[in-house]
Amino acid sequence: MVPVQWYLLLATAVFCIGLFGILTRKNALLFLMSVELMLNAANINLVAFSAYWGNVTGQTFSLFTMALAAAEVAVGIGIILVLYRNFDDVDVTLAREMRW
Amino acid sequence: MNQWIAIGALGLVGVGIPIGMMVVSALLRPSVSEQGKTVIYESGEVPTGTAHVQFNIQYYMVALLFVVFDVETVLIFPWTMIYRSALEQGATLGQILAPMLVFIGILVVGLVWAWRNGAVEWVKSPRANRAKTERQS
Amino acid sequence: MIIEALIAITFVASMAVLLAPDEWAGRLAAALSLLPIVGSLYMWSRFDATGNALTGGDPAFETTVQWLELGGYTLNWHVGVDGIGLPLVVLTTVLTTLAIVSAWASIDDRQSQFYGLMLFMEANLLGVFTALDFFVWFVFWEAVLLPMYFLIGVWGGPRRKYAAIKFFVYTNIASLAMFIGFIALVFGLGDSVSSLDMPAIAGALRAGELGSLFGIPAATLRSVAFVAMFLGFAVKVPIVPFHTWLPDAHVEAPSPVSVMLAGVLLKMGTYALLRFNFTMLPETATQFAVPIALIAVISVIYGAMLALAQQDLKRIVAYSSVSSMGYVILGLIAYTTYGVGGATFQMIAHGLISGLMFMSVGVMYNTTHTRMVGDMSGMADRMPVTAGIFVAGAFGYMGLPLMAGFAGEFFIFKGAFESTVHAAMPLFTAAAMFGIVIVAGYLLFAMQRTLFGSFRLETDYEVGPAPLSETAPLAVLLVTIIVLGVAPDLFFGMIQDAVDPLLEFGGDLS
Amino acid sequence: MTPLQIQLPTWAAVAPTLLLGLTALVLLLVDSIDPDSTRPTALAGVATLGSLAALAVAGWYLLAGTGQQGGAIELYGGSVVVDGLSLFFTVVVSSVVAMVSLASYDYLRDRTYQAEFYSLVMLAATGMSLMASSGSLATVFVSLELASLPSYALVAFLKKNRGSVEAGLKYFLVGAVSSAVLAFGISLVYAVTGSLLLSDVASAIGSAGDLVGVAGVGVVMIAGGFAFKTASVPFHFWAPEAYEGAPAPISAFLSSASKAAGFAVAFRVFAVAFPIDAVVPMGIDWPLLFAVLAVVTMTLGNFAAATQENVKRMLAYSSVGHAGYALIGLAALSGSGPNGNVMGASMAHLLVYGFMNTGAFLFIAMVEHWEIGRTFEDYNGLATRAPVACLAMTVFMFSLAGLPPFGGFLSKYALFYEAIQGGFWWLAAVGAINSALSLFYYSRVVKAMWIEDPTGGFDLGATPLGLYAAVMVAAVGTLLLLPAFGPVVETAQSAATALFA
Amino acid sequence: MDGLLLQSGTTTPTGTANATANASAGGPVTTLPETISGALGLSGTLGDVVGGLLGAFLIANIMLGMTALAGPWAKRKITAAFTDRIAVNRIGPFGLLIIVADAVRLLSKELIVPDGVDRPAWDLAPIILPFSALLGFAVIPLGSGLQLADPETGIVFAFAAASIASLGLVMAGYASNNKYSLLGALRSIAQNLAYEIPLVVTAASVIIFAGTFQTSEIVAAQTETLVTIAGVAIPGWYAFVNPFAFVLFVVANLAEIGRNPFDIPEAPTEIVAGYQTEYSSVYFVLFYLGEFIHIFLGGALIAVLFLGGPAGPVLPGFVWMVIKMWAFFLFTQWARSAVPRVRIDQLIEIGWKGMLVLSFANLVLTAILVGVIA
Repeated sequence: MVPVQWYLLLATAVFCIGLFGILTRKNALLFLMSVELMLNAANINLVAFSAYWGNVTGQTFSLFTMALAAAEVAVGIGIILVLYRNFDDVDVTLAREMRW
Repeated sequence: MNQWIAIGALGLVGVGIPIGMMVVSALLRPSVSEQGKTVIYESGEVPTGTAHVQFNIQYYMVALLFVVFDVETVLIFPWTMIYRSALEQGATLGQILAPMLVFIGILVVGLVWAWRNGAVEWVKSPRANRAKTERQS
Repeated sequence: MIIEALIAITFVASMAVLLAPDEWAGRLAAALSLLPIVGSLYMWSRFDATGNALTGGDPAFETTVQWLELGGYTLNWHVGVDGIGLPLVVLTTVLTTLAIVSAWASIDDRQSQFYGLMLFMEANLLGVFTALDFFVWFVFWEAVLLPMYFLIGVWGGPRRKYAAIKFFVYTNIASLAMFIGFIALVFGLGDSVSSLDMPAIAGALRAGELGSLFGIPAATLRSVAFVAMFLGFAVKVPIVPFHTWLPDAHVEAPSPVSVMLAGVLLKMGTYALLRFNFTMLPETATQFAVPIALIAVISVIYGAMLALAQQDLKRIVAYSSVSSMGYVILGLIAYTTYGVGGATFQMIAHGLISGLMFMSVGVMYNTTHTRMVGDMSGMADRMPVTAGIFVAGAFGYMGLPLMAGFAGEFFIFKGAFESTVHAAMPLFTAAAMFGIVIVAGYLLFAMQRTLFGSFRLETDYEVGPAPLSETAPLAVLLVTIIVLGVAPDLFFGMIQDAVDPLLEFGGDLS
Repeated sequence: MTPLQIQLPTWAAVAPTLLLGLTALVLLLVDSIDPDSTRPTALAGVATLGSLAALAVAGWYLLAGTGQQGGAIELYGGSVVVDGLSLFFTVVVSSVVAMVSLASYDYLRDRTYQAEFYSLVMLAATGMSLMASSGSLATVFVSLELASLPSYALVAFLKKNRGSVEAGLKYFLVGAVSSAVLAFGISLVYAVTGSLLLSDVASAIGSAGDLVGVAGVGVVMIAGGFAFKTASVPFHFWAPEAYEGAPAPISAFLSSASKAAGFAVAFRVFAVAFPIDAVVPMGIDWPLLFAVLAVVTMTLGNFAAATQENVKRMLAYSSVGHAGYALIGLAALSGSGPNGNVMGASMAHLLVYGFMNTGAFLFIAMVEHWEIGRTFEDYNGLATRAPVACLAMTVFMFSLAGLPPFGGFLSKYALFYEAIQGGFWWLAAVGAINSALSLFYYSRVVKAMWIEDPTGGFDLGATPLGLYAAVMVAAVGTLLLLPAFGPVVETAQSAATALFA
Repeated sequence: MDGLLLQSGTTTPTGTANATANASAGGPVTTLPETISGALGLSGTLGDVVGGLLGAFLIANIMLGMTALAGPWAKRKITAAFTDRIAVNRIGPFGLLIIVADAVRLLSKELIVPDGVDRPAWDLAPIILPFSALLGFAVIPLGSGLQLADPETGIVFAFAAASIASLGLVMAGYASNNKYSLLGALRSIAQNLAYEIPLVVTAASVIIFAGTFQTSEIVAAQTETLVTIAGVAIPGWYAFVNPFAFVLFVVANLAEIGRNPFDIPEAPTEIVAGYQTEYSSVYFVLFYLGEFIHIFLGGALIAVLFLGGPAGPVLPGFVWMVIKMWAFFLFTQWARSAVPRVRIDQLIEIGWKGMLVLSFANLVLTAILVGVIA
C-alpha cells in the first residue's frame, strides 16, 4: 500500500505545477491546461482519500469535478476563440483595452 | 493491484513494439538526401501558405457538444451499473429512474436547442453559413 | 397624527410639484405650501404641551410606533412638539411659503424641480424639529442636506459647484462626527437604555448613568462625546472657525434658497445644540462654559468685523448671520431661563429677519443684477418700497425695539448677565454687546451707500419698483417681525415653559 | 399559519430554485421553436415572470417560516438545505434577476442571441440560488460553477466588442484559477474529515490531529474560492474589468446577485462547517483572516473608486468596497459574540445592496442605451433631459454612500453597529471612514448630472420602457427598504442565528 | 446517485484502499498473468511483473499476427473477391508469404521527413495509435484463459484506451505541416466525437442488464439461456436481448474505427490520405497496424458486449473469439466494398441527429423496460 501522505504530496506537486504554469504562461490555452492540472490535483486527493476513508463520497465528487472542468474548458475555449477574433492572438496579456 | 501491473505491462509492450519496429527500420532503411524530396505533398504543386489554415467553426461547435455529452455519460455510467441491483433491492422506479429521466430530459432540451440553432448543421453554402453561424449584431 | 399628516402632506406636495409642468409649478407649490402653514397654525392653536419633551415633559401631538429592533435597541417612530419645537415648525412653514413666492420672479429654469426640492426640504425640516427619536431625527437631519445641495448647485451663481460641494462636505463630515459622538454615548449608557429614544437617553444621561466604554472612563467619554457633537453642530450653526462654507453658500445660492438657508437651516444647528449638548450633557456644558462662551463672543465680534469688510450685500448679511448665531450660543451657555429662552426666541427672530434681508437683497439683485455695494446707489429712488423694507429689516438686525430682534437679543443679554455658570460670564456678555455696535456700523454704512444718494447705476434696462410677488412676502415678513417684537409672549411663554425644566440638573452652576 | 412542511411534499422546498432552472429550459425551448426570429417581448416576459414566480414562492416560504420553524429542511441526504438563509438569498437573487430581465428587454433590442442571454442569466441565477442552499461542499462547488460558467459567457456577450471580450477573458481566467483553488481546498478538507457534508465536516474537523495544517490550508483555499465570487481581495482583480466591459445589465447582475450568492455560501460554509469554537483553538483563525480581508477590500475598493474617471468603473470598484463591508459579517465573529446578529446585518446589507447597486448599473445600462458616453464629464447636465431617471440614480448613489434617507444608511448602520456590539469596533471604524470617503466619488456622479452644464445636446431617442421600469423598481425598493428594514433585518438575523445554533 | 454522493460513510480510516476491489480480486476468472506466474512458480510482486510482461507480450503478438494476416493479405483477398479478381497469389501458398515480403519492403523503405514538421509530435503519433489499440486488449477476455487483467472498470477502460487513438491522429495531422493532414485530423476528431457518445451510451444500455463493468462478468451474464427453440438453447447474448442496441453499436463502432462508410478522415479521393499523407516507411506501417488492431478491438468489444465474448459451442473459447473478431473484420471489408462513403456533413448529421437521439432513446427505453419488468 502506498501511504496516503504520498498522494497528498503528489497532489500538492501537481497543483503547484499548475500554479506555476498560470503564473508564467501568457498563452491562454496553456493557461487552461494549467488550470486542468490544478483541478486534477484536487481529484487525486479526492480519490486517494476516498479510498483512505472507505467511502465513495470523494470518488463521486471527483466525477462532478471532471464534468465541471470539462464545462469550464468549453466556455473557456469559446472565450478564447472570440479573443482570437478580436485581438488576433491568444496571448492573455494582449487584451489591454482597459486598465488592469 | 496486480491487475494494473499486467495492464501496465501491456502498455509497455504496446510502446515497445512500435519502438522496436522503428529501431529495426532505422537499421535497415537507406537514407538518400535529395532536394525536393522533403517538400510537403500538395498534389505535386509548390506548397503555398501556411499549413495551419483556419478551419470551419463547425468543428469547434461539435467539439463543444461532445464535451457536454461525453461528460454526461460519465455521470450516466455509475447509474447504469447500480440500476438493476437497486431495483432488485426494492427501489421504486420513481427513486431510481425518474431522476435519470430528468437528467436526460435536460440534456435533450440542450440538444434540441443546439440542433435548432444549427450547431450540428454542417456548412452547406456560404449564404447558409452566414445565416446560421454568423447571426450576430 | 397631525405631525405625520403635516410631513406626509408636504412630501406628497413635493412629489406633485416635481412632476408638474414648469409653467405652473411655482403657483402650485405656493398653493400647496399653504397646507403646512394651516397645519402648523392648527397645531399652535391646539398646543397643550407642558415642559421640555426631553426632560420628562409632555409633548403635544406625540406618537410612538415601533419601527425596528436592532441588537437590543428599539428604533421607534417617535415625534412630538414642545415649546421649543413648535415655534420652529411655524417658522419653517411660513418661511417656505414666502421663499417660494419670492422665487417666482427669479427662478426661470427647471422650475418644477426647484419648487419640488423646496417642498421636499420643508418636509424634512418639519421632521427635524418634531422628531423625538434619535434615529428618525438623524434621517431627517441628513435628508435636509440633499435638496439644499441641489438647490445651491443647480440654481446657484457662477461658483455654485464649489459652494455646493463645500457645503455638502462640511456638513456631512460634521454629521459623521456628531453621529459617532452620540452613538458612543448611547453605547456608554449600556443597559440603562433600550432604544434610541431621545427623552429616554436624555433622562439616563442627566441621571448620570453613563458607564465606561472600551475602557474609556465615563467622564472622558462624556467630554469627548460632547466635543464631537459640539463640533458637528458648530459646523451647521456655523460658529467661527467652522463658518467658511456659509458665505460661499449664501453668495452662490439664489435668494429664495438663501432665505431658507439662513432662516431655517442654520437653526437646525442651534436647535440640535440645545437638544443634545445642552439638554443631555448640562454638566459637561458648564465645564466647557468658558471656551464655549469665548467661541460665541469671537463669532459675534469676528463675524461682524468680517461683515464690515465685505462689498457684496449678500456676504454682509451672511457674515452678520454668523455674528447673530454667536448670540444664540451665548444665550444657550448662560443656562438661565432668559438666556436659553432668549436664544430660542432669537432663532425665530433671526430666521425671520435674515430671511427678510436676503429676500430684499434678492429683489434688488433681480432688478439691478448686482449686489455690490459700490455699484449701487440711490436705490431708494427707484425702489422705494423694497428699500423701505430693507431699512426696516436692517434696524431689526441692529436690535431696534419693537422688532423681534430686539426681544431676542434683550432676552439673551439679560440671561447672560444673570448667568452663574462662570464668574466671567458678564464680561463675555459685555464683549458680545459690543458686537451690536459693529453691526449697526456696517448696516448703516451699507444702507447709506446703496439706498441713498443719487442713482448712478448705468444699465440698459429699466430699474423700477419690484413686482408684487416679490414685495408681498417682504411685507408679510416685516409685519410678522414687528408683531413678534411687540408681543414676544406669543412664543416666549411656551418657550419658557419648555426651557425651565432643562435648567434643573444636578450640576454645579456656580 | 400551519408550517408548510405539512402542506407540501418536502421536495417542494427547493421550488424557487427549480422555478429558476425551469425558466431557463423554457427559454431554450421557446428559442428552439424558431431560432431565426427573435421575440424580445416573449423572452423577456418569460424570464421576468419566471424570476418573479421564484421570488413569490421564496418570499412566501420565508414568511410562512419554511425551514425556520422546526429546523432546516434537508433534502438529498443533507446536500441541499432550505432554511431562512437560503430563502433570504433566493429572494435577493430572484429580485435582482427580475429587474435585470426587465431591463434587458430594451438593452438587447436589435441584438441576436437574446434567448441565450436570458437562459444563461436564469441558469446562473439557478446556480446562485442553489449556492445559498448548499449543505455539502460538493453542492457548493457544483452550484458555484453553475453560477460562474454562464456568467463568463454573459460577460463576453458582446463578442464584437473588445472591451467585453477582454472582460470575459479576465473574468474567466481568474474564475478558473479560483475554482481550481476552491476544489483543491475542498479536497484537502475532505482529506482531513472524510466527508463533504457541512455538518459532518464540523464534527470531524475538531479531531484533525496531525493534519491540522492541511485543514488550515484547505480552509484558506476555500475562503479564496469564495473571495472570487464575492469580488474580495485577493481574487478581486476581475471585478473592475468584468463590470466595466460586460453589458451593463450583466454588470448589475454580477455585482449584486452573484456577490450575494457568494456571501450566502461563504456564510453557510464557515458558520456551519468550521465552527469557531472548534477550529480557532486549533490555530485556524478564519475570522481574523476575513477581518484582514475586509479591511483591505473595503479600503482598496474605495480608494480605487475615488480615482476613476469612468462611471461604470467607479461603480465596479465601489462594488469591491461593498464586498469589504459585507465581509464584516464573517469577520466580526467570535466564540461567544452575537454572531447571528452580525451576519444577519451583513445579509440585510446585501439585500439592500441588491436593489441600489442593481439600480445604479441599470441606470448605466440606460446611459449606454442612449449612447451618451462613459465618463463623469459625459454625464454633465443629464438631469436636464432625463430628470426622473437621474433622480433615481441620485437615490442609488446616496444610498450606496450610506446617507440617511435611504435604505443603504440603515443597512450600513446595522452592520457597523452589530460589529461594535461584537467587540470589533475597529472594523466598524474602518468601515465608517471608508463610507465617508465613498461619499466623495458617489456625489461626483450626482454633481455631474444635476449641477454641471451640459456640454452638448442629448439625443436620447425613444424612452426605453423596460429599463425605466426596472430602474424605478430598484429606486422604490431602495426607498422602501428604509421603513421596511425592520422585518428584513429581523428575518436575516434569525436566519443567521439559526446557523450558529 | 444521491446515496452515492451523500452517504457520509464511516469516518474512520480503513487504511486499506478499495476494500471492495480486493474482495473480488481476480474476478470469476483466472487471468493470464496469474496462470503464467503460477506455472513459473513465482509469487508476489515479482510474479505479477514477470507474469504481466509475458502475458502482455503474448497478447500483443497474437494481435500482431492477426493484423499481419489481415492487413497485407486478407484485405486484398476480400476486396478482390468482391470485385471478382484474384489478388495476391504469387508468393507462397495463397500468396500468404506476401506478408513477409511486405513487412520487409515497408520496414526498409526510406523515411522521408518533410519540411517543417513538428518533430516530437510527428514521431510520437505513430507510436500512440498502436499503443492505444493494444492497451484496449488488456481487459478483453479472449477465451481459454487468455485475459490479461480483469479490473472492475473493465469495459470503461477499454473505451478509454481506444479513445487515446484520437490523440495520435490529431498529433499526426497537426505536426505534418500539411493542409490535407490537418483537415484529416480534424475530420477524424469530429467523427470520433460524434460517434463516441452513441457508442458509449449504447454500451451503457447493455450495462443496465449486466450491472457491472467487469468484462468477465458481462460475458458471464450472457451465458444464461434466453429461450429454447426446438431443443436448442439460445444463450442470452445481448445481441438477441437488445438487437436494436446491437445495430447501433456496430454502426457507431464502424465510425469510431474510421471504416467505410465512415472513412472520411482518410478519404483518399478528397484529402489524399488525411492525417497519414506525409508518413512513409515504418511510420506508415505503424499507422496501418494501429488501424487494424483497432478494427479487431472494435470486434472484440462487440463480441464481449453483445455476442457472449468467447462463448460458443464445441470449439474452445479463444477460437470463438477469433471467429467473432474476424467476422467483424469481414463485415468492415464488406462495407468497404459495398457501401459508398458518406459526406462530412452527412456524417455529422447522422451522428448528432440520428445516432445520438437513437442511442438515448435506446437507453431510456431499455431502462424503462428493465424497470417495468423487474
